[in-house]
Amino acid sequence: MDESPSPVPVITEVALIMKLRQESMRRLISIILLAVMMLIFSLTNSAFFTVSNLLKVLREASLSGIIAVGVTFVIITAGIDLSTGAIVGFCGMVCANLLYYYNLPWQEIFLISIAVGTACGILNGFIVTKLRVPEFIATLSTQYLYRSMVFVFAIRENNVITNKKIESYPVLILGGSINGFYLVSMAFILFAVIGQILLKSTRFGTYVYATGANRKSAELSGINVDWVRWRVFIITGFLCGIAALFQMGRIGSVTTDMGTGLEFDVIAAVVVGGCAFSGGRGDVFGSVIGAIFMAVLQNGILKYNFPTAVQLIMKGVVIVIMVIFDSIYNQYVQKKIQQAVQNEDAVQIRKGGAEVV
Amino acid sequence: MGENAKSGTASGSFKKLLKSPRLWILIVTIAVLSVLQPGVFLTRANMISILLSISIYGIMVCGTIFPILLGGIDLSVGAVAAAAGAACVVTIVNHDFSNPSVLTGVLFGLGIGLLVGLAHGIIVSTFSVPPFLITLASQYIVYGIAQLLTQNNVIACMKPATFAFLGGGRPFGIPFSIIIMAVMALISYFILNRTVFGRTVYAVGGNVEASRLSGVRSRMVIIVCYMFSGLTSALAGIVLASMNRQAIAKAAQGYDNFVLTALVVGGASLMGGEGNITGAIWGAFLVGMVSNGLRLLGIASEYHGIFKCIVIVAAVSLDATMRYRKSGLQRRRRRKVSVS
Amino acid sequence: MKMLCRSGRGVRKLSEYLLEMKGIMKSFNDNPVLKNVDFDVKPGEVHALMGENGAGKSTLIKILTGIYPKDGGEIFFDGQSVEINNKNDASKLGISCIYQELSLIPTLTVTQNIMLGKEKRIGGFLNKGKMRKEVVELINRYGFHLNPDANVESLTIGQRQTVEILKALSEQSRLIIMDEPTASLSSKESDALFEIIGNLRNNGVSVIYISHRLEEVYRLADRLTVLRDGVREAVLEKDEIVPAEVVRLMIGKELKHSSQSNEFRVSDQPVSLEVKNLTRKGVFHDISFQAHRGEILGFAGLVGAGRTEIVRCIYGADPYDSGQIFFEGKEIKPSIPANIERGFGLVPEDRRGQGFTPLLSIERNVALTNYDTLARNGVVNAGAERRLGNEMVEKLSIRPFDSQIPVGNLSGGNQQKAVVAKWLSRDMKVMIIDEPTAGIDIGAKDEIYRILEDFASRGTTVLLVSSDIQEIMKVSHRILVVTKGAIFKEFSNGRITEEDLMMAEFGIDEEEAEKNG
Amino acid sequence: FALEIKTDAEVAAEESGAGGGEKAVGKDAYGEDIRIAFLPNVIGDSCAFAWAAGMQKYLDNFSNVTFDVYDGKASVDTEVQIMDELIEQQYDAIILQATDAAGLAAATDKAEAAGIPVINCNLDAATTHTCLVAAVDVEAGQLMARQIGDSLPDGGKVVIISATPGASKGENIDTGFKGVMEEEYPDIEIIDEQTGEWLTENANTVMNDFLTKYDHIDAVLCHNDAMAEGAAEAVKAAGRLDEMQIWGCDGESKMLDYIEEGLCTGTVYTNADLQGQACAQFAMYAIGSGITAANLESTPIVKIAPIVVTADNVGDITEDMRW
Ligand SMILES: Nc1ncnc2c1ncn2[C@@H]1O[C@H](COP(=O)(O)OP(=O)(O)OP(=O)(O)O)[C@@H](O)[C@H]1O
Ligand SMILES: Nc1ncnc2c1ncn2[C@@H]1O[C@H](COP(=O)(O)OP(=O)(O)OP(=O)(O)O)[C@@H](O)[C@H]1O
Ligand SMILES: [Mg+2]
Ligand SMILES: [Mg+2]
Repeated sequence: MDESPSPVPVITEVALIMKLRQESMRRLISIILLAVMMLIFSLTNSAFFTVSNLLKVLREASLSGIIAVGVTFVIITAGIDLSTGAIVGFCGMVCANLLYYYNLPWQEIFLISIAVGTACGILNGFIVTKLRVPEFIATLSTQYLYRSMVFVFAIRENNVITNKKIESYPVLILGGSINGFYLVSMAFILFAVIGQILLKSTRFGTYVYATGANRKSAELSGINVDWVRWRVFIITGFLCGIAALFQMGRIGSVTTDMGTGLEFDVIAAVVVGGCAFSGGRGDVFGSVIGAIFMAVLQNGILKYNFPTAVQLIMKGVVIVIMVIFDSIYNQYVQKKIQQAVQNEDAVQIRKGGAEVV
Repeated sequence: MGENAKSGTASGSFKKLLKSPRLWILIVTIAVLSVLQPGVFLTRANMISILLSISIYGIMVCGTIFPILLGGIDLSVGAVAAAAGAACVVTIVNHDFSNPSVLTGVLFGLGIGLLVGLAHGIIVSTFSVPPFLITLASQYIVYGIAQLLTQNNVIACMKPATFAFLGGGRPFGIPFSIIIMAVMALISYFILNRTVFGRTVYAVGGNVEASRLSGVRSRMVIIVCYMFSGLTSALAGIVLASMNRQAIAKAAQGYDNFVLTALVVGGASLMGGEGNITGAIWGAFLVGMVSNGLRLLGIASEYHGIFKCIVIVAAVSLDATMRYRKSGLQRRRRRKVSVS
Repeated sequence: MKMLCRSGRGVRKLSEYLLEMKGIMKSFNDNPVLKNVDFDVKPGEVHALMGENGAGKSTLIKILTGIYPKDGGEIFFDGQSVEINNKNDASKLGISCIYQELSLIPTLTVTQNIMLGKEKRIGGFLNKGKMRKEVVELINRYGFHLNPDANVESLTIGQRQTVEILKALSEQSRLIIMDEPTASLSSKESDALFEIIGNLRNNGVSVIYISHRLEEVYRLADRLTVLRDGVREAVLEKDEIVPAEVVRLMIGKELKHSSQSNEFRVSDQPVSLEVKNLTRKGVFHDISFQAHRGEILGFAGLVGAGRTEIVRCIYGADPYDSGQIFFEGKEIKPSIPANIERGFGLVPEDRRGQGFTPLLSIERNVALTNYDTLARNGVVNAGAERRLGNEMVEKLSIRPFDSQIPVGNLSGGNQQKAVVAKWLSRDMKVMIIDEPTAGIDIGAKDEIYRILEDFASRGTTVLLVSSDIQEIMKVSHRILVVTKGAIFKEFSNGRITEEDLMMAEFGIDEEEAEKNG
Repeated sequence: FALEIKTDAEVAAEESGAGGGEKAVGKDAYGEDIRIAFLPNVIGDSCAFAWAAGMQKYLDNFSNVTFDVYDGKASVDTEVQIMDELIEQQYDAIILQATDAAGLAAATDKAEAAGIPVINCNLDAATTHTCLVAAVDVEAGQLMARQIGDSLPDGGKVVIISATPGASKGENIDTGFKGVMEEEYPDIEIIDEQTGEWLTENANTVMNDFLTKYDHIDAVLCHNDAMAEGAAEAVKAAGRLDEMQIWGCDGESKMLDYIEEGLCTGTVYTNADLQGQACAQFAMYAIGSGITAANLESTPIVKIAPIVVTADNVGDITEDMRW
């Protein structure tokens, strides 16, 4: 920041402090919640807090995490993407098909997966912006479409769908790790960093926030809102293509149900991470925390070997507690800010009054 | 559908109805399918089988529209249906399939729905939390409860006839579940369009603060809406259990998706304040009809998604584009200003 | 700058106008809003655009800045025909605009908002330092109090307005459009703005100035165009701008209300509402007053003095920490539904946020407070509902004359009328009305004053909060001046001058000063 | 510290040191703490319940064994994820019903490489593993084909209400059924096939549409009992029970009720309880002997004989055999 001779009246410092505190506190709170949960798991279960398990948790967070980076953009524009799971399945099945029937080299497979994902994103964006179909219903129907496309490309023997193992080592290696650190986690971190930079430090990122926070205002400010909305879907599609590759590597095959229900994990991660459906709020970092939160929760609960019913109930209860706690905290901060603004106003008015004299 | 024409001045509403793109989409789809399947598609039996196929969703839609109108969402409909069905069947089984236990069972099931709805309503109205997450979490919890109730087994319930009637009875040749759906739709229509409560639901959905300042007890409205959603989901679950003559913990999985599809295709906005029950039933019917048509045409189920996507996108897009055209906000392509 | 010229006409010779709009047509949902409007602006002039609510002023400038497409007509800039298809086209031509409904993004900072659409970048990345520096310079140059790093959602309405103004000024424009820029500014901030406008004019920049405040227009305008019902009614040169004439052109008739001050007095009617030591920590404290039946009690004060909070607590919309409220002799614990039953009503300050439900029709919005009479056993009498809606549309001449139109589609003034209409058919005991005429045309203002007096004459106690000094002096029977969250002074006998009131608002008590001095 | 990328299976093999051909060393099956996990395709249906009950029944003989059941949620992704977790938790044996043969192959390899025997229950994984207590899906398909074929000597029309497309069990039944039909009963025509997604209510809907579309149907083949029950309800409502046979597959007790009531024609019964016991038995055997896939050339297969159950012999399935 530059050192301009404090042109801003001193009083506004209050607001600045409050703002900084709000953002970082909110971040801190979500990290603390995560830490508390991890602490409880560590204390009650010796198998939880080991390097190898934590790396595995990170791996579980990574697949939905990579897509969550894109969906964060979508939700910040006040949209939603329900087709991500189906896109992953579609990309995967196209690749499996080409590997099985044509034995394409891995470079081409990688490119094709990404291209298919991106194309799906383009179609989503087209339906949303050009055909004016609301995001929810648009991506829900393309979910049906892409899932059908999975079957179009499914491998068949004697007219019966028969999923096949993938033999291509370069594809399988994507599910692998370096000294326990999974490649998919590396990709997750990489895309999260790129996503955060894109969101916070580019013009496009600013437009994403503007579009979501107040679409009318964004239009009045000369932002091509539709193009912004289109692009966030393309980003998401692209990331789905990437995610599909890693999932193929991990599963070692592509089945017709690949990615089913993934979209809900992704959205849950993003929303737990602080993005609001009303748009304009949240960031990639939050979504990363959200994805890790969900993975830790899942992993920790599995470690207790409870009956599945108890697992489900625990999972639900933890989310409810977390969400309510978050909301109470937010209301508290909001109140603090209001007070700070009022104080600041009072000072300002006193100042104004003094000048009139 | 038909109701529009009856309300208000006859000729004006009729003209309005004729202008509605929904009617035309319906007519065109029916016409196309009738031509492709002459003598099969447009028959009473087939219409009944379409209605039967959407009846469970249809019952849910009648209640789930309420939280949607508030700008909320209820993702727990499937779980509540499973738990309510399980509760009902378990009660009946535990009472040796006696007739009175059917009533207790149904009330128990409905009670679960109301209770879950109450919890949603209280949490959503007290804390500013995303209903998406809360109802997603309660989806887990309630499915967990369903698993506890059924012990993860399929619990058959072949007796008594009164129970089987709920989902399998056919008074006048019409499946009873269709009748339940119709009654629920009428109740929902009446509440939304004729009662003060319905008016306040739209008002709260459109602007909570303005409604509060106008004296609406918005908290109560929110709670009642979620409870109604729980109630219809539970009812749907009980009907489903009766139809299948069994309770099963994983029943009605993924129904929330179809319910939301029907609502949004029917013109509801997830932002709240917009939507109506005729539209929602229309949406459910359209999707059900397309699936039915595709099956009748013998198109393999794997590929239904392609056609469903096309029909839904076309229907919603047509509606939206026509409104946009009229709004005066549409920009026709013109020469661009060239400024260097 | 090089511009494409209309083929067939060739290059027109440089005209005396910077901007000419010819035969502009526009309709929304098949309702014509602009019917063949001509409008022109000379270089370096301040051109006022006036007209009733819903006359089409905002629509006209949105067409000019490329927000709405036009249905017909032509725009010439610098004598050359131009097509403006989006905000960027307008910016390239050197047109910038302060929109009536503020085009700010609440979750972004002041800096981000001001630089929105014209971000500085190095190699694809935002140059945050440079942008902040520019914004700081801008804030200093115009002498506003703003924190460049604050989120806009944490600013007061007035501060947001200044951000909006800076946003427009940050472009090197040849034409700046201001759509009701002073609607939520304090008088000090307004004065600063007028100075800026003066400087702009001196530098040859043209300004289109839209306002409902006549005195501002007289003070600033070089020329004035009057729109009525989407038609250009007249263009007046500076010396032709005579108040009575402008008003007549705008509304097509003479006004009943002249702007003379009231004679204040304490009413001899029984006390209806009494407030004792009402306190809400950090907002207001020790508020005590009595309000009589049939009295219009004005609450004057500066923006942010706490008036809104006081009346909201009385209404039951917000909690208070201590104190008592008595209604007709009995102490009450305010809650909104109970208060409405007692005959309370509130027209809130934030119209769009709290006043109405935008998606619902006028009829439904109006009916919302009246279901005790419009419904039996919870079932709505649709006929009565419609009749009430139509009656209100007619009574308040809400335009367009159709009670089925969503309130969100109405112009600001008509929206306000719809909010007032909520209470109009009720037997009101205490009517609380907060900034009733912000952004409202003079005809509608007159209408609202008449309604307030109507209420008073029927024995309703009216609590009027207003930041418009002339308005509050003219309408109130008695005035309480609120400063910094406390009642500073009461004017309850005789006439006063604007200066008296203004001094009190700033917290200066002349009588005290005289005694002491 | 070598920065080398390795797949999970390679890492697991390295860590456990279980190279091929090494001498197997078991655990004391009666003394040491032993943990066995069961991961069915999905829990909540009668098969998974019956298997789990059978396993529990057998394992109740051992006081040192804990037995946990997980939910595969009918999703390969979920099953793979849980498999990884089970390996991480070092269970002594995993009993797996593989949602998809190819989909669970890598996960099975990994578990075996980590020295955890994998016993496949009902559905196979497409790789060598410790044991398969096999489904008889292909055979079941063949059996039903013969039953239907023999009852319709003059040919006839068959409709199929199939599993979720791509699901292994459905594919297997299809392979068996269609293969026999094509070869042995050329006069019988499969006129239509739609998915009922395993669900009773969906089968009901699909059957309604078949009834609308076809004036005459001779037989309905459903890929599981739940769907057969749904189809039967539809046929009953249409009053066409006399016209057609309705076949399911599995033999759950509710289906047997339906057969007794004359609503369904028959099913291919498998004693799931016995199947579960066999799985548990093999798990204990593998734990005790230390045998994993590394010691095996190919997967040993155990089959429980399928029985065709119709109204004639439904009484033979006694109460203790019902699940
Ligand atoms: N987006 C829109 N959709 C539909 N109708 C609109 C829209 N915008 C404006 N209108 C209608 O156009 C008319 C003119 O509105 P406009 O906002 O231009 O009025 P105005 O002169 O600026 O009034 P005010 O002084 O209240 O701001 C109004 O009747 C309004 O209802
Ligand atoms: N929208 C807002 N957001 C944050 N603070 C606000 C907002 N509106 C008012 N405040 C603060 O609340 C306090 C009381 O404001 P209030 O609105 O009651 O004052 P007022 O005298 O009615 O002024 P106004 O004329 O602006 O309504 C002030 O300190 C003000 O800064
Ligand atoms: Mg305007
Ligand atoms: Mg105020």
